[in-house]
Amino acid sequence: MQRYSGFGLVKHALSHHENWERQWRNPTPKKQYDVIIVGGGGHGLATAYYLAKEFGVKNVAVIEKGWLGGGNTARNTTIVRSNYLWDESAVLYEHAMKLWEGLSQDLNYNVMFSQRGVLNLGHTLQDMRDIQRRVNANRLNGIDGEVLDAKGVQALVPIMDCSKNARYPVMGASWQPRAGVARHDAVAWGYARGADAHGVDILQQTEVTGFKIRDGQIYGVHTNRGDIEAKTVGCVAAGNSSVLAKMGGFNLPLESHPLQALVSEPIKPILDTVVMSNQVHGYISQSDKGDLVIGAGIDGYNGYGQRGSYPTVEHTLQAIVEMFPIFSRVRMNRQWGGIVDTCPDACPIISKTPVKGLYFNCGWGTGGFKATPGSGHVFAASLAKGEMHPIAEPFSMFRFHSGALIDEHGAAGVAH
Amino acid sequence: MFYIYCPYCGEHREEEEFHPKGQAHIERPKEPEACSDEEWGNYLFFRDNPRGVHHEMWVHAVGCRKFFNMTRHTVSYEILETYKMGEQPSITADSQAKPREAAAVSQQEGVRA
Amino acid sequence: MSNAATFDTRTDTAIPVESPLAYSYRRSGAPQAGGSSRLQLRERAMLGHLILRGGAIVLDEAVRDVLGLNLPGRPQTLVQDASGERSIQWLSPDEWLVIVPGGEEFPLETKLREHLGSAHFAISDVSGGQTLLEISGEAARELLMKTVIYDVHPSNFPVGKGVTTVFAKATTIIRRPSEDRWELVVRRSFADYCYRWLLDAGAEFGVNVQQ
Amino acid sequence: MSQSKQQMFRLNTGGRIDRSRTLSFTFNGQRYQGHPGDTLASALLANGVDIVNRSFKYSRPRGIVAAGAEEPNAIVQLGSNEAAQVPNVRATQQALFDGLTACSTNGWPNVQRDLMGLVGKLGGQFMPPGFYYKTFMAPASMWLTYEKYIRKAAGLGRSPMEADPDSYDHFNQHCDVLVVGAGAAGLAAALAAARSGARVIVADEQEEMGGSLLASRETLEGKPADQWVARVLGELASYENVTLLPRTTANGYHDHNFVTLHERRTEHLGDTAPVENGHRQVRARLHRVRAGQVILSTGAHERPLVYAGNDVPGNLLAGAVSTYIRRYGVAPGRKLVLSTSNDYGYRAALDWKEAGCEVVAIVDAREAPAGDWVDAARAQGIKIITGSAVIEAKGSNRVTAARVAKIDIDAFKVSGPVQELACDTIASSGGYSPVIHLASHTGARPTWREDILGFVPGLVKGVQACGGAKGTYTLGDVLAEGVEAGIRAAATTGYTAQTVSLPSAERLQQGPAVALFQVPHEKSTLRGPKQFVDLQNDVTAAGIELATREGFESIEHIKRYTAMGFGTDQGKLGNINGMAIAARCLKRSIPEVGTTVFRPNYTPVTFGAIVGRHCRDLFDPERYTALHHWHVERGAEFEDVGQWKRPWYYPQKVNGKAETIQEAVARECLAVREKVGILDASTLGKIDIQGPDAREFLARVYTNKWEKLAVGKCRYGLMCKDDGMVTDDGVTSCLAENHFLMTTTTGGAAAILEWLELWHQTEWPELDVYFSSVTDHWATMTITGPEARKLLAEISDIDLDRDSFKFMDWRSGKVAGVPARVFRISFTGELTFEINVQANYAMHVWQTLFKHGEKYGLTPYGTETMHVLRAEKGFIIVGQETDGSVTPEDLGMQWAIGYDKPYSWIGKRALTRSDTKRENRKQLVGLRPKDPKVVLEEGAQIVLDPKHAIPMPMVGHVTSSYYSPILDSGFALAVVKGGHQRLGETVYLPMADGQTFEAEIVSTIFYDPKGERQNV
Repeated sequence: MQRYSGFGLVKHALSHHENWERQWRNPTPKKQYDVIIVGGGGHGLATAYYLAKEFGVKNVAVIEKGWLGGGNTARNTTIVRSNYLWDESAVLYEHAMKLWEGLSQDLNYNVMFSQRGVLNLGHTLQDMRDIQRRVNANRLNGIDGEVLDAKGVQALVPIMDCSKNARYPVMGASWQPRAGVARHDAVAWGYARGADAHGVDILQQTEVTGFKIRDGQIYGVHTNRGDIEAKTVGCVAAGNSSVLAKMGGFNLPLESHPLQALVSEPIKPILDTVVMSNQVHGYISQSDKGDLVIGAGIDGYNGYGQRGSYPTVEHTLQAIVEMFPIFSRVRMNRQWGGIVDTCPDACPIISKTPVKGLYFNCGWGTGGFKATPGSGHVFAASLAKGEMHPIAEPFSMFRFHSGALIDEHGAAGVAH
Repeated sequence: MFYIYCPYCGEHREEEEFHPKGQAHIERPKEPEACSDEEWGNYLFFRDNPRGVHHEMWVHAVGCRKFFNMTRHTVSYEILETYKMGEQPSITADSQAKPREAAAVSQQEGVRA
Repeated sequence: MSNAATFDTRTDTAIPVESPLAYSYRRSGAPQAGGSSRLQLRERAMLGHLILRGGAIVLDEAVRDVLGLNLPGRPQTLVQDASGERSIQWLSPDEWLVIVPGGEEFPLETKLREHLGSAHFAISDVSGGQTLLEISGEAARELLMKTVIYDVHPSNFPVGKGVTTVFAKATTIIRRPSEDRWELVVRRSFADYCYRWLLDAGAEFGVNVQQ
Repeated sequence: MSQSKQQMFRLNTGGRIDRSRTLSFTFNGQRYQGHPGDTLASALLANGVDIVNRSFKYSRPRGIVAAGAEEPNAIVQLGSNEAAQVPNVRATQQALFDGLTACSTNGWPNVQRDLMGLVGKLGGQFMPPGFYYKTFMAPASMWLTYEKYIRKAAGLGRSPMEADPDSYDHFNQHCDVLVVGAGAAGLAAALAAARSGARVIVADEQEEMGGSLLASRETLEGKPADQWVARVLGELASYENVTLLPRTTANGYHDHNFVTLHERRTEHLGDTAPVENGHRQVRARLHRVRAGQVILSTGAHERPLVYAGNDVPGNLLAGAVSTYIRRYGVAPGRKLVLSTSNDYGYRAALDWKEAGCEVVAIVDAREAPAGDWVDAARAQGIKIITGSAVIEAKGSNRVTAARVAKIDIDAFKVSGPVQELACDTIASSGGYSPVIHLASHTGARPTWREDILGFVPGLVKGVQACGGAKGTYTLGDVLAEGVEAGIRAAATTGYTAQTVSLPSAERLQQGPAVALFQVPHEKSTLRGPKQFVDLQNDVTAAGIELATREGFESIEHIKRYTAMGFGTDQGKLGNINGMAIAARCLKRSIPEVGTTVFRPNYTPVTFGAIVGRHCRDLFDPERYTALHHWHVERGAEFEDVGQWKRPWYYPQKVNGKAETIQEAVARECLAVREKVGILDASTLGKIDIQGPDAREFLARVYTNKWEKLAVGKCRYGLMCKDDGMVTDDGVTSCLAENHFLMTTTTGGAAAILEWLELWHQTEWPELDVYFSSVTDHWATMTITGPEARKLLAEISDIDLDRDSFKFMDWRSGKVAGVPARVFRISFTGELTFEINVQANYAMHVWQTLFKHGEKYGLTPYGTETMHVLRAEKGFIIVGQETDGSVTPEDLGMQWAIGYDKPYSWIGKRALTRSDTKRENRKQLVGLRPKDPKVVLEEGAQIVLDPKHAIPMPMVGHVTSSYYSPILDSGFALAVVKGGHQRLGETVYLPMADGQTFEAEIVSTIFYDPKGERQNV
C-alpha cells in the first residue's frame, strides 16, 4: 500500500500527481471465500478490515450492490459520541470511541475525527433527570461527560438562545468533550483501502440475490455475478437487512425508515461544537467546509426511497431557528434522506441467526456511523471465532423473545 | 409528502393529518397464555418490512380519528390503495399487475383541487 | 335508558363565567384596525357543544325528531337550522358535533337519551372545552391559507362543509356556514395559541376583533 | 476600472432597463450606479467590475459567467446593517434596488489583491482532491490544531449576528395544474390549461416572466417575442382561476405532486422588508402546493466548454452574453472571441456585433458548420475558425487573449498550430443541459439522450416536461409542446381544454452540434494549466482524472472525492462536463458513468421561509388551563409538561425578597400537611367512556379488576403496553353502570385516547363502547389537607361526612353555586377533594375557594410540591419512576394486577417472559440517606461497592429525590436490582465531585404508612 504523508503529497505534486495508485482494486469474484461480508458500507468494510488485519482471516469478500460507502455512510450527519445510557450500549460505543481516537493513524487515512464535543440539551425537568442519570452512568463506566447548567451551555455556545423567554428554555445539557464529528466518506474509503491492502476483495456493483443454505447451514450466496461460496456470511446491510433476512427465511424486528438531513450554504465558521436537542428536536454542527449540517427526525412510515416527507424538514429547521434565531436568514442548500433500520429498543442487532454460519449486524437506526469501528471490530471477532464477542452478546436478535431489551430511546430520542 | 385517500372521509387529505402505525393485519394471538416466548416476541416485534408493496396501518389522527389500511410501495411511495379496517387488500406483491393501474389512477391522476 | 350519567354543568344563577379567550383579550388585546380592516374576528363563546356518537341509523331519527335537523350522513357536511343557531356536523362515521345556543345542550341531551332509549350510543357535553371563532372579511380565505393545510378554495370548500384539520400546530374544526363567514372550533387549552396566531398572520390585512 | 462610475459598459439603447431612473449601490465599498430592471450582476458588468469574488480553494480571481441560477462565482454578502445580512446571494438573481450594499464573500485584504491568492498560485498543485485525507495525520494530537487553520478558510458569506427583523409565511396552495417556469413552453402550457377553467398556478424564478423570450433575437408573428409574452401574461392575469407568481422558485418536488415554491416578496425592494400601512411586509412566502398535475417548463442551462484558464474573469457563457446585451443593455466587454460546438452559440456573436462591439472570431469545433445563424455571422463578415476551439484563456484578472488551435476531438488532442487572439471576453457554448433538477427530486432517474447530448427528466405519475426541460430547443416546437402539455394536464384533472392557436415562429435551419466537453490542450490534463469544471468548488479536469486514477469510478464517488456539484449552484454548469471527463478517463459512455441525482433545493431557500410563523412565541403551542391567568398574576414559575404550562411553584415575596424554590416548596408542602393546599389539576387527561361494554374494555386495558367497581366509586388503574411495560396510570370513576370517566397522565392524554381507539377499532370492534376526550371541558381543582373538608363544606351542598362520602367515592352537587363533580381521591396522602366544574366557571369557583380559604391557610401549590408530597407516599409518576422498561411487578404494585382476570389483558402475557420473570430485575424501593441533610441527586447511580475500579457495576439509580419538610430529611425513590429483597441494606452513590453518599434501602412509603390521614 502506498503510504500517505505530507511529504508524499509534495513528492506526487512535483510529478504532477501522475503516480498515485488506486486506493482499492476492482477484482473479479473468486469462487470461494472464508468469509463473505454482504454490504460495503462503513460497518461492512470495517468488519472486513479487522477480519484481515486483527483476526488473520484474509480470504474475505465484501459484496456491495452499489458503490462502496454509498448508503448511510454517505448520508449521515457524522456525529460521533459514546455517552449512552445502558451499560451494554455504553461499552459498545466507547469501544468504538477508543478506535476512533487512533483511526486516522491506523488506516493511514485522515478521517478527520474532530473531537469538538457534543452537547445534549435539556429543556425540561425530566430532560435534566435523564441527563444526570446518563452522565452519572457514563462516569462510572469510564466515559467522559459532565452536566452543565444553562450558563455553562451559553458559555460554550454564545450564539445560542439560552434565555428564559424561549418556548422551551435551555435548563442545561450533558457535555461529552471527547465526542465530535468525522468525515463520513473518508471512513468508508479508508477502511476500503486498508481492507484491500490486506487482500480483501471488494466487489462493487455485485448484488446478493439469495443465500445457499443446506440443512440449516449457509454455504454461499447467489449474486448477479454468479454464485460465491463461504461457510460464514455476515450481513451488514443497514436499511436492506430485512430484505436479506427474508432470503434467509426469517424476519427481523426491524423497520426501515427514511431519515432526513440537510445542509445550509457554506458560511464562515460560527459553531464549534455539536448541539443536539430532543425536546425541540433538532441537532446541528458546522462542517470544515462551512455548511451547517442539520439532522432531521425519522419519518414514521417504512421507506426505502431515500426520501422523506417535507414537514420533517420544516420541523427541524423550526427547532434550529428556535435555538439559533440568528440563522433565520441563512439559507438551506440541500436536503437528502437515508434508510435507517430501526429496532424497537433503539439498539442494534449483532447476532447469530436461525441459519448456522449466517450472522447479522443491523438495526443501528440513527446511531450507526458513530459505532462504525466498534461495530466492525466486534463483528469481525465474532465471525472469526464463530462465537459472539462479549460486547456483542447482549445485542442478539433473540432478546426480542426473552424480553431482555436495551431501551435507549431516552438517549437516542433524537435522530443522530 | 403523501396525499392520502381516507376511506372514511372519502377524500384525499394531507399526510400531516395522519400517523403511520406500522405493519397492517397483525392480529393479537387469541390465546396469549398459550404462546411461547418466541411466538409472543414475534407478535410484538418481528415485522415483514418489505422493499416493495407493503400493507400498513394508518390513523387519520387529525380528522375522523379512524384507523385504516394502506397498500403502498416502499420505494416509489406510490399509494396503491387504502381500505377500511377489517377489509382485505385487493393489491398484493403478487397480484399487482392490472389493478395497480386502476388504483393508481384513482389515487393520483384523479387528484383535483 | 342508556344507563349513562347525565349532568347539567350549567347553572342559571348569575355566576361570572370566563370564555376560553378571556385571558387572551387581557394579554394580547383585541385589535381594532377600523376602516382599513379586511378581516373580522369574533368569538362566539358559551355555546352548547355536544359530541354525539353512534350509528347513523340509530341517531338519525332521534336527531330529526328532537333537533329538527337531518343527521348529515355524508362526510364533511354541516347542517344548520334556519336561524343558523343550531347546527350538526359530521366528524366521523360514528361521530357528530352538535352546537346549540348556550343552555340548550342539557335539555337536548336529555331528550336525545330519552328518544334513543337502550340503543348503543354516547353523548358527551364538551361545552366548556371548546369555543367558536368566526372569521369574516375579504382576506378571510387568505388568512386560512396561511393557517390550515386543507384546501379552502370555494370549489373544494362550499358553504355547508366542515372538516377537522391541522391549524398551524394545533387541531381545529373549520366550517363554512355561509358565503362570507368561516367558523373555527378550537379547544379551550389551545385557544390562546390560535388567537395569537390569527392576529399575527392577519396583521397585514388589518384585523378587527369584535368582543 | 475602479474610477468608472458612469457605467462605461452600458449600451445606449436596448434592454429592458429603465434608463430614466438611476439607482445607486455599493459593492466592496465602492459606489456605483445602475437602473431599475438591472440585476446586481448586470449593474456590476455595466460598471466594468471584473472580479466579483475569490475562489474557494485556490483564491483565484473570479468574474461573472452566467446570467441566472446557474452562476457559480458571483456569490456575495448582502446587507446594509447587521440584522439585514444575507450570506451567499447570487448577484445574477438579485434585483438591483437603491442603496443596495454588497461585498465579496472571500478575499483578504480585498478581492482585488488577495494574499490567499498567492497560496493558491504556489500551493495549488499541493491541494489535489482528497489531499486532506492523505495529510495532517501526524501527530494524532495535532489534528484539531491543523483543523483550526483549515476552518479559517471555510465558508462563503457569514451569518448575521442579530435576530432577523423580518417575518415569513406559509401559504397552503392547491391547484389542478402547476406550471413551473414561465418561458415560451410554460406560458403556452399555462394558457391552454387556464382557458379550460382549471385552477392554474404559474411560478417563475425571475423578476419578470417570459424566460428567454425577454432577450431573444427570434420573433413571434414577426414581432419581437416579448410582445407575445406581454399579451399572454395579460390574458392569464385576467383569469380568476390563475395565480401568477413571479420571483418564485420551485425549489423542491416532493411525493404525490407536493411542490414547495419560494416566493421572494420583498428582496427586490430592500434588504429588509418595507413597512406598509403600519405592517412590515412578509419578506418571503413558502407556498406549499399540492397539484393535480405539474408541468415542468424549466428550460435548459447552457453548458460551458472546459478549457485552460476558463475561470479568468471575462470568460462567460455565450447565452449570458446575449442576455446581458439584449435584456440589460450591457456589453460585458469590447473584444469577443466565441468558442462553440453548436449553432446556438452564434447568437452571442451576432448580438455582440449588433451592439457595436468587435467580434474577433468565432471558433467552431465543427469542420463545416452550416445553418441560418452561421450564415448570418458570415454575412456580417465575422471571421469563423472551424475545426478548432479556444484551448486556453490568457490573463489573470481579466482575459487578455484566447489561444486557439485545431483540435481532434476523438483523439482528444490539439492537432494544429496555436494562434493567440487578443480579446477581453471569451464566450463559450457546449450546448444545453435540460433543467431536470425538480424531476429528479422525486427519485425518478433521468435518461441520457445522445441526440441532444443531455439528460432529460425521468418522470413520475402526474408530471410532464416540455420545451427546453425536455431537450426541445426550437421555439416553434417548444410552444407546441407547451400547449400540448397544458391541454393534457387540464384533461387529466377533469377539464376539457380546446387547443390554442400558436404564434408563428421563424423556422431556422440548424446544423448538428458536436459533442465537446473538455477541450484538449497541448499539455496533458494533469500537467497543463488548470481547466475548471466546477468553478465554485475549484474542481478541475485534472482533479477528476486523478480521482478516476485512484479508483473512484462511480460518478457519486468522483463527486464526493472532488466535491464537484456540492456548491450552492449544485453543479448546474459543471456536472455534465464532469461526467463527460470521467467517462473519457474511464473509457466509458456518460450514462455508464452514472446519472447524477439532484436533491432539493433547486436554489437555496432562507431558513426563515421554511420556518414560516412557527418561531418565537408561535414555535409551539402553549396550552393553558382556565386558571392560567390567576397563576400568572400570582407570580407562579411554570413547568413545561408536554405543551402545557403548569405552575411549578409560587414564590412569595418575603420582606421584599422572592423565595427560592426550596423555600417556596417547603412552605407549600407544610401548608398541605398541616392546613390545606390547592392545586390546579386541570391538565390531567379526561376521557368519557360510555357503553354497555365499557367495564369489560377497562378490564382489558388496565392491569387491575373493574367488574365490581360500583357507581359512585373511583379506582386507581395501571396501564401497560403488550410488552408488559407500564405506560400510563390514573383514576377511573364509575359514573353509571355503562359510563366511566378515565383520567390519564397530563402528557399521555392524547396518546391514551388514540390507544383506546386503536384497540377498539382493530382488535375488539365487537365491544359496544365509545370514547370522547373531555379534558378541556372540565377544570379540576384539588383541595388537600386536614382542613379540606371544612373549607369545602362552607361552599358546597354536598354531604361531606366521612362515612357517607368515603375515600375513593365521588359525588355531585354544587360548589360555589356551580354544578360540580367532587372526587375524594388523594395523591398527597391527605384528605383530598378533587373538584371538577365546567371550565368556564373555573375562575369563579377557584376565587370563591380562596375567599373562604384564607382563614384555613389555603395555599396554592405547584407541581414541585405535588411531587414531594406524592413521593413521601411512594406514589409513582409514570415517566419518572418508569422509563419504558419497568413492569407493574417491578414497581411492587402486584396489588394492582388482576392475575386471574378472565381476559388476558394487555401486558399480561409479557410478564411471564424469561427476562420479565428474572429475580434481579430493577425494582422500585425507597432510599433513606444515612445523613438526613443529604438530598440525593436525581439520576444518581447506585452501587454496592464504591471502591470498585471503573467501570463500576451499577445496580440502579435514583428516580425521585427531595427534601421532605414534614420529615425534615432528604428521601428518595429508586430502582435497584432485586431491590424488593434488599430492604435494610446499605447502598452507595458515588458522585461527580468525588464524594460518595450512603443510603439505606427502605419502603417506598415515607409518611403515614397506614394511610390514615386521607381517611380522616
